[in-house]
Amino acid sequence: MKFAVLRFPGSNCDQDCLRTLRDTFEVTAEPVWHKETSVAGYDVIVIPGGFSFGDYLRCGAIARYSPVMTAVREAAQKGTPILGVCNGFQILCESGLLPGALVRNRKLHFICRHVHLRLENNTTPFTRQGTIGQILRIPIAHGEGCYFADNDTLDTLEQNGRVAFRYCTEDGAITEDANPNGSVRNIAGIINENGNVLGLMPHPERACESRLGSDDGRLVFASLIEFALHSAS
Amino acid sequence: MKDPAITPDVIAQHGITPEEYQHIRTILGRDPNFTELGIFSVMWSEHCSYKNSRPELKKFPTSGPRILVKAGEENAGVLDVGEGWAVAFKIESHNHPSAVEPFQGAATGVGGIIRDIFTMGARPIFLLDSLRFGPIENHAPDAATNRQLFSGVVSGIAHYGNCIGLPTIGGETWFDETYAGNPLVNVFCLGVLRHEEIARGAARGIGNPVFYVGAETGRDGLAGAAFASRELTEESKEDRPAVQVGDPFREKLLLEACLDLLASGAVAGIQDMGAAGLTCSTCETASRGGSGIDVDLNLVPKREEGMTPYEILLSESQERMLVIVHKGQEDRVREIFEKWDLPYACIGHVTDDGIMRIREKGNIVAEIPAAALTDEAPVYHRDAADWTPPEALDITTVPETDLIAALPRLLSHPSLANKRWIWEQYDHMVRNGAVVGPGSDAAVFFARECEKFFAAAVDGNGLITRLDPREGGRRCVAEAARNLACSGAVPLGATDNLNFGNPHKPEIFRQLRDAVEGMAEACRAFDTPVTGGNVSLYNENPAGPIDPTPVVAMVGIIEHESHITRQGFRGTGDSIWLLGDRAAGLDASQFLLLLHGRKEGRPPQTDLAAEVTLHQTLRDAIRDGLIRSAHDCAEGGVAVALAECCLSGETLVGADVILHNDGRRDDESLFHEAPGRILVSVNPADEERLQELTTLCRVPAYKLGTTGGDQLVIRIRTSSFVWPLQELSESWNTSLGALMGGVAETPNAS
Amino acid sequence: MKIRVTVLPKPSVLDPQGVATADAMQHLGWKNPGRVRVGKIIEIESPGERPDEDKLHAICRDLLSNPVIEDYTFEIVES
Amino acid sequence: MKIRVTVLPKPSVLDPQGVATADAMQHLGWKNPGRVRVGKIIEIESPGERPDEDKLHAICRDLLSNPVIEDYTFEIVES
Ligand SMILES: Nc1ncnc2c1ncn2[C@@H]1O[C@H](COP(=O)(O)OP(=O)(O)O)[C@@H](O)[C@H]1O
Ligand SMILES: [Mg+2]
Repeated sequence: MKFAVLRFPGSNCDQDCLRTLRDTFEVTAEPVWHKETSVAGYDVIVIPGGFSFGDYLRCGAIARYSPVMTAVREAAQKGTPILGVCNGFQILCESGLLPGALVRNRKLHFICRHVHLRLENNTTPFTRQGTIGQILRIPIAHGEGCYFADNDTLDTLEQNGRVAFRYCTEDGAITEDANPNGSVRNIAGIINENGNVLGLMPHPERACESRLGSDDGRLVFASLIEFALHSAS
Repeated sequence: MKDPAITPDVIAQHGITPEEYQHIRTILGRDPNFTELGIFSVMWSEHCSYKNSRPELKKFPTSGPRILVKAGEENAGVLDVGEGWAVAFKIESHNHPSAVEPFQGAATGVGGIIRDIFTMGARPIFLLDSLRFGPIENHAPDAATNRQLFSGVVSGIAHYGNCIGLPTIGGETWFDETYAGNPLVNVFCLGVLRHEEIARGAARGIGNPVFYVGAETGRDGLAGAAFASRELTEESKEDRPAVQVGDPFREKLLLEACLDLLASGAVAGIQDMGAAGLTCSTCETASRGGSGIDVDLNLVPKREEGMTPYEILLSESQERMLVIVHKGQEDRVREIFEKWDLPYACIGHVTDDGIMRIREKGNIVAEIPAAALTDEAPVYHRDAADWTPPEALDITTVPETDLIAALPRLLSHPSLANKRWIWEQYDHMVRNGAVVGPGSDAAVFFARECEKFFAAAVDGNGLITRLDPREGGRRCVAEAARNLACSGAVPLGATDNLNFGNPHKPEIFRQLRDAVEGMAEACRAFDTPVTGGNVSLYNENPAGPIDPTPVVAMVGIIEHESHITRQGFRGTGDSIWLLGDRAAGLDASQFLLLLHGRKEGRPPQTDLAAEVTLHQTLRDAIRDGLIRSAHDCAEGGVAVALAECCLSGETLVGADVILHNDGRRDDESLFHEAPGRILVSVNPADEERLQELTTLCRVPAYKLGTTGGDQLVIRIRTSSFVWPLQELSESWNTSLGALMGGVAETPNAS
Repeated sequence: MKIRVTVLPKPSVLDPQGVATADAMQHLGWKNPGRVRVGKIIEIESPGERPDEDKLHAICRDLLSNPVIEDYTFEIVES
Repeated sequence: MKIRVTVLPKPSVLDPQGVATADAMQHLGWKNPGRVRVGKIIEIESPGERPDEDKLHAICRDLLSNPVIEDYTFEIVES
C-alpha cells in the first residue's frame, strides 16, 4: 500500500498529509516532486492543499502544466484513486480532470473554520466506509473555494451521484447559512465520471485526531486504504 | 551618472549628525564617498544599531540555563526545550510600512520575521500578531480610514502567512484613538530545530564563496530610508517606491531551499537581507566572523537596469538571503537553488582583512572596516523627564450608569469583542498543530517535529503604560505569563517589541526607560530571559506620540497533553473559583475608558511575588487534574472574564456567582482590573483539594458560584445582575464582523 | 511589442468582487454605478517575436483564463 | 455607458504574479515573453449619468487602485 503526495512549489499541506497517512494510518506515503514524470507504483495519489505557484493568475492554473500532471492524468484514466484537497481540488478542475471551477468566496475573505458536511454518495473509493446522510465536521481553509459550474453540468453531476459532499448545518440541512463560500448547490466535493477522482475543498487530513477538534476526516483515508487493499487482492 | 557631492545638507538628509560624520572620517581616515555615507547611514540608524535604546535593552535578563543563543548575538535567540530540541523565536514590528500601505506593509512584516527564524536553521511553525488601530466604530472620527487600515493589515498578514503555510494561532488587537494614523503591527514567529542545527550568521573561512539567493534586487524601500536620492537617477525618481511588495511564494521556496541547504552541511554562515539589505547582511556576517568580505555588485541578480551601487546596497527588496558556503561545496548549493527555481549568484568571497569591500565594474565603490559599522555605532544616553505618579481616581466623579447595559456594551466594543473576524482569515490550522487555537488565553501548539506542546501568548497594554510606564512593563509580562499558566504551561522565555514615540523627547524616553525596567523586573520574577526583540520608535501621529506600547510575547511548554487547559466553561454544575486578590478601583480600566472616555487613575500595581505563586499554584492544580477551565481576568474585569468563560466553550454555559463588594460600588466590583486574578472552574468533588492546595500555597481563593443555565447571573449583596447568554453572545460574537461588513476588500488578496 | 490580454468573469458567473466594488462606489457618492465586473489584465511587453494568433489564443484560453468562468480578449497595442 | 478602468502595478514595483505568469508562458513554448505585468480591470456598465472626470479620478485613486504601488487609467468605451 503506497500513497503518493504530490509536492508543487508552494504546496503547504503536503507534510500534514504525509504525517497523517504515516502516523495515523501507518501506511507508506511518499512525497512526489512536481517535476517527476511518473507516478507508477502508487496505489493512491493525493494532491494536497497550499498555494501551488503562489496561486498566481488563478489557483491551480500553473500547476496543471507541471510534468507530474501528465502522469496523474494517465493514472486517472487507469482508475487509480486521486484525492485533491483544497488547492488539489483547484488543480484538478484547472486540469480538466473534474468539471467546474473554484472562484473567490462569496464574502471575499479567506475562511478557516470547521464546517459540517453531508455525505451524499458512499459508493466511491473515498467514502465507502460512510453512510449516506452521515454528517462530518471538517475544517475548511480557503479564499477561493466557491464551486461553480453551469446548470447542465450541475444537473449531470447530481443525476450521476457525483456530488460527494455538501455543506450542511449541524443537523444535516442544506441551507444558505451553512454554505461558507457561496458554492452552487452547497457543493463541497465532487467525483469524476469514473468515480476515482475526488476533489474536496475541506481538509480531511486536518480532522484525523480528536486533539485537533475532530477525527471525522478519517473516513476518507480509511475508505481509501480499504479500497486499495481490496483492489490489490 | 555621478554621485552627489557630500555636503552638510546631504549628510543631514542621511540622518547623520556632524559628530557622527567626524567619527566616520576617523574610521576611514578620509571622507566617505556617497555610497559609503549611505552604508553608514543605514547601519547607524536606530533600526539597525539601536543607538537610542541599547543602554536600556541591556537591562533585560538575557541568560539562563536554557539559553543556547543569546539576545543580540544572531537574528533570533534560541532556547533549549529538552531532548536535544530547541526553539528560535522573535517578534518584529512593521508599523510605518503598514501605515503607508497596510496590506503590503503587514505582509512584508510577516515575511521578515519568518526569515529571521529560518536563518537560524529552525523550521518556522507558527505566528502570533499584536495589532493596534484607531477607532473603527461608525461615530469615530476617521472610522472609514481606520477600518481600511485594519482590514488591509489583517488581509496582508493572512495573505503572507496562509500562502507560506504558517498558522497564526493567536494575537491581540486593540483600538484606540492614540493609534489613529499610526497603527502598530507586531508579528511573532517561532521555529523548532535540533541543537546541532543552529546556524550562524558569520562569514568564516577565508576564501569561502559568498552566495546571493532569492528575489532579484530592485529599487524597493529606498525612499523609506529618506535620502538625497533624487539626484541619483532622474528617470527613476518618480517610480521609486517606498513600499516593498511581498512575495510569499518566493519566500516559501527560499525557506525550503535554505533548510535543505543547511541540512546539506555546505553552509558556513547564513544571514537574511532584511532592513538595509545587502549592506547589513555583508557587514554583519563579516563582523561576526571577525573577517572581511569582498563583493562584486555586477554579479547581484537585479530586477531593474541601471541601478547604482548606492541603490543596490540600500535596497530593501524582500525574500533574499546571503549564504557563505564551504569552499568546494558550490555545486551542491547550486543544485539546491536550481531545484527550487531560485535566482542565485556567487557574488564574492570571505577575506582576512576585516574590510567590507564592494566592487562594481572593476572599481572599488566602498571600503569600510566591517566591525566599525556594527560595533562602533554611536550610543546615546537620552535624557529622561521627571515623572509624577498619576492621581488616583476619585470614584465620586464617575457617574453611576446602567450596569446591565454596560456589560454587552463592553463585550461588543471592538477591543474586547471576539476576534473571530480576524483569525478566521488566518489559516490557523495548517501544520495540524493548533490544539488550542485563537480564542483562549494562550494558544497551544503541538510541534510534531519534536512531539512537544508549546504555549504562546502576546500582550501589551498602552493605557496602563501611559499612566504608569513601569507598571505597564510589569503588567504585560505578568499577563503573558498568566495567560500561559492558564493554559497549563511553564514559561520558558520572552521576546519584546517596544513601540514608543520620539525618544529625543525626555518624557518619551522616560516612558521607554521605565517600561523596560518594569518588563525586566517581571521577566526576572518569572525566570523568563528575553531572547531578543525589536524597537520601534518615532510612532507619532499629528495629535502627538502614541500611548507607549511595549508588547511581550512569551513562550512556554506544557509537559503533558492532559495539562492543556482552556478558558471556556465545560458544563453544568462545576464550581467557579477566583484565585488571587480582589480589591481595586476603576483606575485605568477599560470600563472607565470605553464607557466614560477617561484615561485616568493610578493603575493597580502588579505584585510579582504573588503572581509567581499564583501561577505555580494554578499549574499544580492543573497537574493534579483539579482544573476544568482557567481564564485570566484582564481588561474588562471579572464581569467580562466571566462572560468570556460562558461564551467560549464548546457550547454556551451559564453561571451564577456572588461577588463580595469590599465596600465598593457595584461598577467597581464588576469591572475593576486588579492584576493577578484567575477564574477557574472545578468539579465540586475536587473543591476541597483545591482549597487545601491554595491554603498551603497562600493563594487567596474564593468560591464565587456554579456553572449552568442559560444566563450569567452576578449577585452583589442585594443587587443581582442577569444577562441572557444569547444576548451576550450576540454582542460579543457579531460586533466586529458587523462593523467590518461594509469595508471594501483589499482586492489583491487571493 | 506589447500585447494586452483582458480577462473578465462570464456574465453568468457570480462576481462578488464586482458587487462589492459597486457598493463601495455608491458609498463614495456615485448613485447608480450599475453593473461592475472585476477582471484581470495581463500586459506583455515582449522584446522578441510575437507568437502567431493561434498560439496566442491557446495561451489565453489555456493559461491566462479559465473558459469555465471567464472570457478573454487580446489586443496588440504596439508591434 | 461603459467605463473601463485599468489598474497596473507601477513599473518598478515587484509584480510576483507577472513573474510567475511569464515563467508559465515559457513552459507553454513562448521562448521570450519578456516582461509580464498582471493588473486589474474594472468594467462599469452604468445605466445612468456618468460622474464627472474629477469624481472618476477620485474613485479610481481612492477605491480602485492603490496609488502607492499602482497606476490606473480609464477610458470611456461607450457613452
Ligand atoms: N490579531 C489576532 N490574531 C489572532 N488571534 C487573535 C488576535 N487578536 C486576538 N486574538 C485572540 O483572541 C483571544 C482574545 O484575545 P485577548 O482579548 O487579547 O485575550 P486575553 O485578554 O485573554 O489576553 C486570544 O485567544 C487571542 O489569541
Ligand atoms: Mg491579552
